[in-house]
Amino acid sequence: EDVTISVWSLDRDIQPAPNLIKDFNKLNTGIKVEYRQIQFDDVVSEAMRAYSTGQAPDIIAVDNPEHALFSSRGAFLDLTDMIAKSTVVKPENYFPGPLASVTWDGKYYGIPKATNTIALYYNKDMFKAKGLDPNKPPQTWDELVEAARKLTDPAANVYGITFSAKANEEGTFQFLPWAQMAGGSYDNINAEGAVKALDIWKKIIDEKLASPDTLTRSQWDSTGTFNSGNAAMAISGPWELDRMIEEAKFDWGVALLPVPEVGAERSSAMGDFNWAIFANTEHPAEAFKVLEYFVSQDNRMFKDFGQLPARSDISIPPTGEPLKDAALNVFVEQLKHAKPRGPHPAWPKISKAIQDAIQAALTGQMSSKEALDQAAEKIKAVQG
Amino acid sequence: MSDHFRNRLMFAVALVLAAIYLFPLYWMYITALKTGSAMFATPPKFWPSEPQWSIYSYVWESRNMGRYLWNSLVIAIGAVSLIAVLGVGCAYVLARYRNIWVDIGLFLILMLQVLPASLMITPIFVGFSQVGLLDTPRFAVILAIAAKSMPFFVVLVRATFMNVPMELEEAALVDGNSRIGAFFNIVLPLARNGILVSAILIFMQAFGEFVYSKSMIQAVELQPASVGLNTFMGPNTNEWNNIMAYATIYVTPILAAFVLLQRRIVSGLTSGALK
Amino acid sequence: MTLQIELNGVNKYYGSFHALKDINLAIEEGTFVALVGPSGCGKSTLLRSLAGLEKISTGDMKIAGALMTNVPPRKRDVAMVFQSYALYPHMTVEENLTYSLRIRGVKKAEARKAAEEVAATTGLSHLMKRYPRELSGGQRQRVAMSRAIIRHPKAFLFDEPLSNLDAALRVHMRKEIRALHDRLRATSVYVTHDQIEAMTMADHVVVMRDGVIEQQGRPLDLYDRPANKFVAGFIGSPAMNFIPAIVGEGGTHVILDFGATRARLPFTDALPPGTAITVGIRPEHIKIVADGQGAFDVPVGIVESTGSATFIASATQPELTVVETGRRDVASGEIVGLAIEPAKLHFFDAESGTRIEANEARSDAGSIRRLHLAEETR
Amino acid sequence: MTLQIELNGVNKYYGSFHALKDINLAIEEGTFVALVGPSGCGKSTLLRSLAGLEKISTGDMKIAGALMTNVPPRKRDVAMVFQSYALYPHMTVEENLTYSLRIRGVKKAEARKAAEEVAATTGLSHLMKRYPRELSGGQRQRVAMSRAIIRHPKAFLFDEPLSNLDAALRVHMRKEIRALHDRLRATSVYVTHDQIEAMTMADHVVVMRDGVIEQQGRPLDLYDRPANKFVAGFIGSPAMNFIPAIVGEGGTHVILDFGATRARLPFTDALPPGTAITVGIRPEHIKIVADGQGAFDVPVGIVESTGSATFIASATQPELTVVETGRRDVASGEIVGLAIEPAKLHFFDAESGTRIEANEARSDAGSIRRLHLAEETR
Amino acid sequence: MKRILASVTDGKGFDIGLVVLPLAFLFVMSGLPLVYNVVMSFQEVDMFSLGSFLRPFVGFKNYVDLFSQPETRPILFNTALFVSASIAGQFLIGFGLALFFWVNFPGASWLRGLFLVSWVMPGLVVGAIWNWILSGDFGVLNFLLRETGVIDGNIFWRSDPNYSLWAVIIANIWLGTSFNMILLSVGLSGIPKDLYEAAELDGANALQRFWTITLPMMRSTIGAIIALGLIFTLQQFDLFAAITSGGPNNTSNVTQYWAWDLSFRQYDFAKGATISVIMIVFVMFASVVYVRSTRHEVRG
Ligand SMILES: Nc1ncnc2c1ncn2[C@@H]1O[C@H](COP(=O)(O)OP(=O)(O)OP(=O)(O)O)[C@@H](O)[C@H]1O
Ligand SMILES: Nc1ncnc2c1ncn2[C@@H]1O[C@H](COP(=O)(O)OP(=O)(O)OP(=O)(O)O)[C@@H](O)[C@H]1O
Ligand SMILES: [Mg+2]
Ligand SMILES: [Mg+2]
Repeated sequence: EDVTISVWSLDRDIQPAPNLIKDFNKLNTGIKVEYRQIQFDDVVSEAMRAYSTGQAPDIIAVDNPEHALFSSRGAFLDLTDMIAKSTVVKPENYFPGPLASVTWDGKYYGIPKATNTIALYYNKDMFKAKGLDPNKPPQTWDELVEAARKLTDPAANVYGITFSAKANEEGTFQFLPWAQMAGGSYDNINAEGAVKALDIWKKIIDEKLASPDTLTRSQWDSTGTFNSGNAAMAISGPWELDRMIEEAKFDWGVALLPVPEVGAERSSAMGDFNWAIFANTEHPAEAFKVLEYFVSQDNRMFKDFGQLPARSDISIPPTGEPLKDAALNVFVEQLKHAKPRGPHPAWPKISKAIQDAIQAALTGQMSSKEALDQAAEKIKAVQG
Repeated sequence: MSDHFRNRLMFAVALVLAAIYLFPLYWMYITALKTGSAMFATPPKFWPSEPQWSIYSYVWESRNMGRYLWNSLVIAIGAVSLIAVLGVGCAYVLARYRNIWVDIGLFLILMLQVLPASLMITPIFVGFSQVGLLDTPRFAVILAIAAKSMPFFVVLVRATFMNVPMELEEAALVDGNSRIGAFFNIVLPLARNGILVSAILIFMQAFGEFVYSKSMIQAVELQPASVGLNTFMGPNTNEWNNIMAYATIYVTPILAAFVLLQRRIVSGLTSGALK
Repeated sequence: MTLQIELNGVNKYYGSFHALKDINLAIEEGTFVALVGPSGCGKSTLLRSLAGLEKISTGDMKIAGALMTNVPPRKRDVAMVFQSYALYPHMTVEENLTYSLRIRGVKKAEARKAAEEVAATTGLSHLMKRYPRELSGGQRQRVAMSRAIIRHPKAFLFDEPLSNLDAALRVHMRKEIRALHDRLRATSVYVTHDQIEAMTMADHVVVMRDGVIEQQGRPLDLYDRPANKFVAGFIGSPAMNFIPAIVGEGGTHVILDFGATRARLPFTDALPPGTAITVGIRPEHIKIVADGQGAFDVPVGIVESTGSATFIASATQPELTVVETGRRDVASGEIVGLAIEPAKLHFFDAESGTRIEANEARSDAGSIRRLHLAEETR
Repeated sequence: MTLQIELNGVNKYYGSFHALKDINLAIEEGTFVALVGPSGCGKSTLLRSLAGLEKISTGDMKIAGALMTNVPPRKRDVAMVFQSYALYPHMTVEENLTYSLRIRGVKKAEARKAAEEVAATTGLSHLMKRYPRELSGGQRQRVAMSRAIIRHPKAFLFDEPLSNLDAALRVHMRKEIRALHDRLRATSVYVTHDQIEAMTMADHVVVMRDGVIEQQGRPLDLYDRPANKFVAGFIGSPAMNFIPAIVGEGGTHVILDFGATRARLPFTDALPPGTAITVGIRPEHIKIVADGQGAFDVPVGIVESTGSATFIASATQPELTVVETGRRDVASGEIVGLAIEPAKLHFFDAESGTRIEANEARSDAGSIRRLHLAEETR
Repeated sequence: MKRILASVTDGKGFDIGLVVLPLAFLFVMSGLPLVYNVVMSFQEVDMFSLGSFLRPFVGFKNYVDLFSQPETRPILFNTALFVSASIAGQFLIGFGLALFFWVNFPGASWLRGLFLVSWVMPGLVVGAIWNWILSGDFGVLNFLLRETGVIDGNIFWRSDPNYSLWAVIIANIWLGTSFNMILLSVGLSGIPKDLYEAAELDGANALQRFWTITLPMMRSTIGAIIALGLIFTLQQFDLFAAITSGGPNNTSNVTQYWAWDLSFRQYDFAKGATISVIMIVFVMFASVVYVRSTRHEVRG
């Protein structure tokens, strides 16, 4: 009798999980894996509901900032010992950011599934047209603002830059790297540098270097305006590459996120999901075996599914698409500086405090300082 | 001004109004045909420069839409039937009497639908899982939708029953019918406008129901189209053109079907009944 | 014969409005009962209670000996014509007619045949496929009527079934209804405002006022011996003339009070002299005669002719109405004599309005002494 | 006087049904017109067209000289009593009554006073706070009536406004309506099935059949000289008796055809002998006399008495109806003589039914030769 | 037994059965979850204790916490504005359209049916489309307003704190208009024609007829529609999620979106439930108003 392991993730047919599971089931290891796709928006609530009624799956993929929510409460299985014994899963192979997101209290509660980050896309044609050097994208915040000013052309419906300051996780995702580069962090969000970062954002919005709709637009939609030629630069992640290759009718490039000043510490956001095993699984060993299989297939991650493995030991093979390869190089470089959000079990509330601050400042209802002070206070309250 | 001219004029105005109101529908149609980024272009394009006709077959096949639509249909028909069976009688009684119990009944019925589905799903999920209803997930969803939409149905259908003269029912009773018979033969046909339209509205709602379905139906083979639609939404990607194509495929036939059905809203159903 | 319908102390309240007051009624099987009374007196309410559509507040009602309190309408096997028709608007005339039959499982062909027969007698044959909204008022009423008479129920309840029909049709329908009643030996209760209908169709007339039964009995009995002024005035058209009067000295004559003038009518009954009474004279029992030839003289007021009859009103206070057959050539203002058949006089108590029974020994016909107007003063 | 209402070649179709056929009508200002005809003949349709509620299909209609084709109902300033009442169910009686006044901006107190006045004449005073659903049929009809007469419009349109009222109330209302009409000098069109109403209230009677105007004129003219058999039968109640007959040799007598038997009536007009005609005799123009004393003898059929009158039908084919005032003691089966006033006879073409004008030189009254039934054969 | 059976086919039993059955169903399916939410608002809810009622009782702590948050008051105000403006807009436009299509011109019934479209389009799609329509730069609304010369510069409907709530209201009015229109059409069709005829003869012009006949005769329909419209509007959060996410800076946040955000974004189920209780109170008030208004309905 086969052991049945159930796996929930948001991956759909052309993405890793269902395919890997299919391959795994073909191996006939005595473990049968069942797969359920869940919606991105509902991963956590579905998981919690299932967990509290005893219907949780054995394995689940959760977004990295929410990992701590489960691990801190013992809902995920502590994998430290199994990883120690494993010949497949080796913590040292992973980028530090992703690895940190599965760690809680010094123990591993999951395995990074994939990763991503954000960088600066820019429209080389527009750079040229405005007399900027297309091979020297802005390096610092000031240069970025300066470039944006030059590139902004209301008559042609062009904004200098586009990004997302939306009142949801995306806003935090985009802002946090800026704060971190300037010495801030989620538990020190009102650091001087963070205030400065927010001021820069505000300047960009106030001067209409970016669309005011930045406040309510997702990264995907924002980057859409870059693709359609209505923005000259965009801050976004590698998930855009395929669409951009297909739809952007101009020459573009990707640069590392500009830093506050030359030589400052780099930082970036870190996205994507981690694998975890629910603590109340009846077959922890078998579940781990499944995870080991997934990890063993990490090298197919990019080639077959276009996702970046969270591992530094796997190089990204060239795709034959020069623009894409160049961009990927930048992203891999950027990944080295990617930091997880948290980890903290109350991350959503922390994130909410940050979003509120961003929006309060950008709409001019508070100064950046006041807004971030207030956020810091809220975060402190959440941290207890 | 002749009737003919007036009719022409009214029709023209109606067309303009409809055009304004249907603009979002139009936008759905053409967005489906646009490339992913063209929809963000400033100024907006009212006709795509390179219509992507192939998108429909792509969406249909890639998502196995037939199955999704079938499930939606099963759920919607189930929910409408259940609601109609339970709700019509309830509405009828609430319209027939005028006393404190009716007030209480109406009040309860309104109150029982106050919470959004997103807040109801947790307790319902917990409850259903305990009694094992989740093993028949589509049925569970039908039950949940019925509970959610029945108050809507009851309140509206009650309003229609108010228009049916009591004397007609009495005449049927004297003619030898039972209450049940009179209800089916006389009252129901005369209230059909309201029932039909309410049922259409419920059907459409149930057809697109999303919150319950996505939580309770875990097997893809049983999921309805609304859940399928969301598979185009990723963590950082929203395939808008596919979403719109998908929505086009499922909205258009339903809309067409109900445009036909609601034409039966004829006025003066009871005219000529009474002196 | 068995008592078919029996009402004991029936009361009906609409909220605080007392619509039926202590109704006692016993109707034998096969009787044709006419229910008459002024508008709003409770006729329809009584009919609806009989049908089981209105719950009576107190009292009890038996049909064929069985208490009806909890018997639903359909088990009472009565057919009713609603005053408001209550046609099924979503059914054609034919469907309206056959509805009750179809419910009873009568076969389609049979039901259609029955409908055609009824429609032929009510003149609806060419309208069978119409919907009620496409009919004229009278046609609707005929559908309502036909819907009731297509059945063979234990009892018929008719609520003004002919009020919107023309005279010829009404005569025809009257005959049909009565014939149907006789054929089925069903008990019928028939509400009408038409005197002729009530008098000619019914075996038994019930007169109601304000929720109370004022009198009941055979039609001509009501006409000849109304129990009170109300019934006297209600039965017969044009209505009976009432004149306030006082019993004269010796109690053998009455003095009619026309306000400014008085008139004297001999009267052989022994009533206490000085009693205030009301004298009733039906219009058809007064004859216009030459000035000075009648019991007394009056000036003529309004004269109206319907062709077949002439209504002559006196210019007195109270007004007296006289009906003469055919055309009568009197002019307004003319002074005419009124001949009154003394045997046809009615006497009522001036206060209560109840009938004062004139004994058989009335003064002989023709012996009324001729009086001049204003001859006598009080 | 001006022509107030003028209809020229008006036609109305309901789909393919031809409801009004080439109606020509001219009504002078201030006239009270009674519109009569069998159920379904188009009376309501005509009224509704006058009110502007029904669009006429062809022809034109003028009110006060102005073409009404595109004038909406509310600009016509007419008040109408609907056959179906059309009370506002969401308004109390008082609100129903004052509605038209309030619409015109009449002050509240004033409107209420007007309502109270009207309600007093129609006996609705105690029902002012009720809703229509809480009224009896007759009360509803009175509300409908009151709602129309509270206004002072240019024209009144009444569609059977009294059909559900009792006799006394009807007489009262008749007077009120006529008085109102006279006071306002408004033009009134009044649909009724009641002969008495039509004959006594109207200045002008219009008789319709199947969408066609059969005859119009002063009430008694219609009674005395009906243009055809239809009008003759329709005006007067009970209806005129019709007997098929043939003009006898010499054209000076007619032979009545009772199927099995014949009867002979002398007739001085010079009509072509052998002409097939129909003889009409009104019931009130026949007198029952002793066997052998009348124009001819007949066996008695059904005898009905309303108290004030007795209807006696002969057991012949066709049946002859006789009305006698008061009670008449004849038994069914008895053989009686019928005395017929020859001056009151009507003659109609057997085929077309149109009136055959009897010239002045009719046979003198009383000279009708007595015949034994079956005395003559064809 | 026979009595009971008879009462079921002919008497009160029939009526009671018809009401009790669905009410029982509703109570189990909706009443219990309602109670669950109310109970939860007095408890400390751990995301992993969703499955049981036995959770630490904290009294009014959730309420106190909630009302001490600075955004609470503006959000409540936004909710009131959102609800009243949406209902007013939906109802007025819906009624206008219903009246328009009531005039029976050829094609009226077809075109009227097309208005059902807002009811059948999936929330996700509606949100996205309005998101584009209302977009500041490439939005069609701005485009049209600009082309017709109504505005000079773009209005950033979604992102300008002065407009953000109105952006959602506009979309929501569009969404709810069809519901109002189609049901009002049904209500209109139920009014007997002869009432209008009588009123017209009584001298009432179109406007007067509308006020004195149409409106009062449609009382039960209007009451039902507004009561339901209120509840729908109070449940509307797809549009918020799609168009503004409650932003910028909560200027377009409303209780229902906030409750959802708290429950499913911040996993603070107790607070979410607490807000829902506030909404329940609000709806309770509205329900009482509705039920009271049914007293004046006209029964045909
Ligand atoms: N909507 C309609 N469709 C078809 N036929 C109709 C319609 N309305 C009325 N009719 C027909 O038109 C004719 C005239 O109707 P109308 O109501 O004018 O009759 P009426 O003279 O008022 O009769 P009544 O005395 O019975 O009220 C009737 O035969 C009726 O059946
Ligand atoms: N629902 C009600 N609420 C209050 N009073 C009512 C109600 N229904 C009827 N009535 C009153 O009861 C009385 C009797 O009504 P009913 O209908 O029996 O009269 P009716 O004798 O049939 O009169 P009509 O000849 O006018 O039809 C009337 O005065 C009426 O106003
Ligand atoms: Mg009545
Ligand atoms: Mg009519």
